Amino acid sequence: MAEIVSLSDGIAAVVHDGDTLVMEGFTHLIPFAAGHEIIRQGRRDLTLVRMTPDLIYDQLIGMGCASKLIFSWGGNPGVGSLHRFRDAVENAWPLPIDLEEHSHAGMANRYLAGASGLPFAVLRGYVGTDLVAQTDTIRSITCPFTGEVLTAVPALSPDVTIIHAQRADRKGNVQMWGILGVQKEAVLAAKRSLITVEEIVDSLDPQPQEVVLPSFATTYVAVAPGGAHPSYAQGYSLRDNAFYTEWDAISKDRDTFLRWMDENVMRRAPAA
Amino acid sequence: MAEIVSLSDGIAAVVHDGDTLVMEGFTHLIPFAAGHEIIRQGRRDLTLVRMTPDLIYDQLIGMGCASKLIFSWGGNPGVGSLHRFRDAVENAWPLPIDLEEHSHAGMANRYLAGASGLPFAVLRGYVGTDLVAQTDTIRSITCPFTGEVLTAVPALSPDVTIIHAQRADRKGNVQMWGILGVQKEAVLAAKRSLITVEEIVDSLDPQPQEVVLPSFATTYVAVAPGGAHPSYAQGYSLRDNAFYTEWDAISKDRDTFLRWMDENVMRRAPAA
Amino acid sequence: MTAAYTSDEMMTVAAARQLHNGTVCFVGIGLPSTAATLARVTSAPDVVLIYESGTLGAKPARLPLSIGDGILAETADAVVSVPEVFNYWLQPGRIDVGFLSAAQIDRYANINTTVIGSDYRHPKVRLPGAGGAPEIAASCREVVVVLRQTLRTFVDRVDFITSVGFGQGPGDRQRLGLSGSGPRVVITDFGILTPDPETCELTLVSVHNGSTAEDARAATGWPLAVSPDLATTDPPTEEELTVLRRLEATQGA
Amino acid sequence: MTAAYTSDEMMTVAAARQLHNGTVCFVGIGLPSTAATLARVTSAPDVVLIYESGTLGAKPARLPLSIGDGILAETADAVVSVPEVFNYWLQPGRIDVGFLSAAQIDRYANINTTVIGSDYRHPKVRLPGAGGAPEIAASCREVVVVLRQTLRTFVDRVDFITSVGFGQGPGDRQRLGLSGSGPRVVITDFGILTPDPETCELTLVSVHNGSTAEDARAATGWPLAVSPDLATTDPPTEEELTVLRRLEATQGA
Repeated sequence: MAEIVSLSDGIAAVVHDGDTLVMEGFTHLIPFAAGHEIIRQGRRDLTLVRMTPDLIYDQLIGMGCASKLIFSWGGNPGVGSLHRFRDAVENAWPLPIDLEEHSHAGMANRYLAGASGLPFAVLRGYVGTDLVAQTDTIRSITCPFTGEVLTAVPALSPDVTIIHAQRADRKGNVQMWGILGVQKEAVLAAKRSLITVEEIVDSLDPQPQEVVLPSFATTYVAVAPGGAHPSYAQGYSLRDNAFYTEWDAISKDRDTFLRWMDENVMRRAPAA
Repeated sequence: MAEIVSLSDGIAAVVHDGDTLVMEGFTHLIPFAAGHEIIRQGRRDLTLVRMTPDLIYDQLIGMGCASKLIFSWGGNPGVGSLHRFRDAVENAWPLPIDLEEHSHAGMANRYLAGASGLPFAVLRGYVGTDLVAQTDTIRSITCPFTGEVLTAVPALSPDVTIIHAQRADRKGNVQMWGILGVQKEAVLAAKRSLITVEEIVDSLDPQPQEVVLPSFATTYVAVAPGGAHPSYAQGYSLRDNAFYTEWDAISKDRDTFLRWMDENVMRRAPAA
Repeated sequence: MTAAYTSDEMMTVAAARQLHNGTVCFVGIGLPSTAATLARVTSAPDVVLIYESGTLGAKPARLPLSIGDGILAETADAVVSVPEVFNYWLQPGRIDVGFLSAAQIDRYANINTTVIGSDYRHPKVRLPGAGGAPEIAASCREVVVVLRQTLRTFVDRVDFITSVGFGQGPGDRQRLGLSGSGPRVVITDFGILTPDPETCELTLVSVHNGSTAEDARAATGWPLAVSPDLATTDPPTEEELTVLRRLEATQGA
Repeated sequence: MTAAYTSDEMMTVAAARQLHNGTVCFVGIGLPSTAATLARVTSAPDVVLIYESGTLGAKPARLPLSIGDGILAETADAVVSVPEVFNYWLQPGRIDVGFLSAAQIDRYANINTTVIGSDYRHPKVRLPGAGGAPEIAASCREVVVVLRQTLRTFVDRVDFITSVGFGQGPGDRQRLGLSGSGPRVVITDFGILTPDPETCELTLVSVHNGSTAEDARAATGWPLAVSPDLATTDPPTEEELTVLRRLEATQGA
């Protein structure tokens, strides 16, 4: 059963140097508060995994937490480039970063295989693209019934997955709704998990389009109101679109970026 | 986009002699009215597919509509045997029936592969069981990354899938909720589909645990109020448990069975 | 004074006692469903019941009419599709206990629910088939089996291995690559059997009040091993019996 | 009299006209999202919009801030997981039109959104990457591409094939086993290009009002073929322009 802990205790318990770390959220419910706590706790040498690495991964990469990125689309959605990500890839600043690059379909199926306890997934994908030559984790597989050749990708089974959700009950059952991306699969694929929530409530009234993660399937739950900002939590907050635009200027310059991180992340007291 | 038709027109359009036919429903939302119409229309030589062939397949088999059954659990849930199914297997009455037997996990994955446009699915299953020797559609497959040997099953891509759902809107979007088994996968795996519904409404107010099948993903929708009887339609009707028990006596004897079918199915006017 | 009870009631009560608060249990069709409901309503209100119909954390207050009863969906923490319940929940080994019944069981706790008779194509009796059992038996951390003990059900070798217990004996599960540890206990109307830690052979470790090891032996199609520390099962408590009878009386109501 | 408009507006309007009532469209990130919203709000209210975020049948009345905007979930017929949108909806070929943008496109309509420069490990510019595009380009019945036409974007050979158009020419899609028929049309700020039925080479078939074939040629990194029946694109209607401007003015509001 999931244990309810503080955000800082939860991060300390689940994220260690050298871990393979997943933080998912498809524009919606991105676990920014958790990411900031990882930066404050000074984690290093992380293999970051995420379909859509955006601002929070830009921050982790720019602060030198990551040595590798497994991903399928790294941009500032609706704005443009991720400058810290590009600076790491193009100029190895602050550290070189190793890339393992996939498509969304491939990444989604890698999580699906992980959640299913299988070593690989099968899909129709990648054929004819230059990704095949750059990525060792794209191979072919032959159907034992028809002889057709398809694509295989290995399961993702991260050390830890962190997501943000709308709420949990006191037993640690987590409820989320709206656009949910691969969050459920990412949690089920992981050895350990931490879910930050807007609030803890007595009972989880049903919501349209909801997904409930039963308490027995997760490790920790931590309350982090507004923990998805500047992304949004449907029913709780709106996307801070201005911040996504501002991030372009903040992150373009290394010093501006470091100053912003110092003021807005490093000097903030960890959540109680 | 799905077309809204009468039940009899819909069945005539989608079910032909020799077809591979899926009717799904896991205790809940079993499409009995559609099955009865298939019997009245005198279809023959069907390959029936269903995880849990129960009373409606017992009736189809007993009336001589089927030449083959692909399944994973054939019983009268909570009561006992399916006597028409047993009579076909044990005594070839009224016709011999060929069996292709799987486990639930295998059948579910076969539908999943069909819905996904893949020729096969991979699972951990069947190993050590005597099913492997009896069923040609269970094979092994090797992970191209780890070398681990797993089980493969071929996709189910039936000619037609029929399910019952709570309701549809006038554009043919179908809404169902409660226990939904493999209905969605079975519809998406099929070349053609027919969904019978309790009613057609102006708009589909969200329901907890709902699944909506968009109109573009299905072929026909037909109104058949009470079309799941004696199974139930959550929010519309309760399970007629007494009938499941009575079926045991009705179906045990060939003549009693034929008389019952004549009175209760063959002589009933097809739904308008 | 203890109330009179039937051997079936004793069996169900003994099976229910296998489940505890926090245990995540995959509930098979038939007898296990009654025992699981009894456990949840009495001693284990926080047992997590999962059904192959896709209901996770169902809390039935009456006996479900089937494993697809609406009460399971209405009271569940989550309802998922059947592919999901097998792929995301059962297959990766998230389930503590798989709770199964059987038409036949053998000395190595292999289970048959497919056919009676040696010819699969021309069976003496065609049974319902596998359902979820093969993968429940393979992937749950451990398995609890509940069935009535007779010479027809307790056979030296099952006519058809639908679900693997310990195969042909020690080491077979590992050789087959099955992730769960297999049957931990078999509950019958005569007593309780567990696999011998060395031979994997089912061994009578407890008899229910009113039964003897000889009764159990006489209902077993192989020379049944009996534990030197044979216990007597605690009879049903007043509460267990009252609740069980209330549950059964209101079935279908 | 027609209102003045920009070439970007003309491009978006021309792209929106590619969608019709009943068309099932998988909407890629960026320019396609604007065009798809415009189409739905003007001429094609019954277009079915699908986003890789898992929203099926979304009906945005304003421009989504991203393909994961809450308005897509709130107005969708169904919201599914990302694995499901790719596996159940895109992969089997249920989608009529895949609507994509690109950083580079070549004469065979192959698309690059990965890196600029010839060395993948040490790129001149690191672009966002593939996202959903490779499988959208492979599996949709046909593909519509919208992007601005410059010597940097219209190149003889893309630096990296992220998503396959026609590969190296005729027959390549069939050889690769791609189920969709590939790019049907490319809409730019200069005009409209379609693949030649024989050579698969992108050919200018229409120029927007105010542009010439020479303008388009000058913005193309290979000797651009021009159709002998070169048309002129109908300028934006009053309604198209009004709605597009209202949509863009309220973005983020």
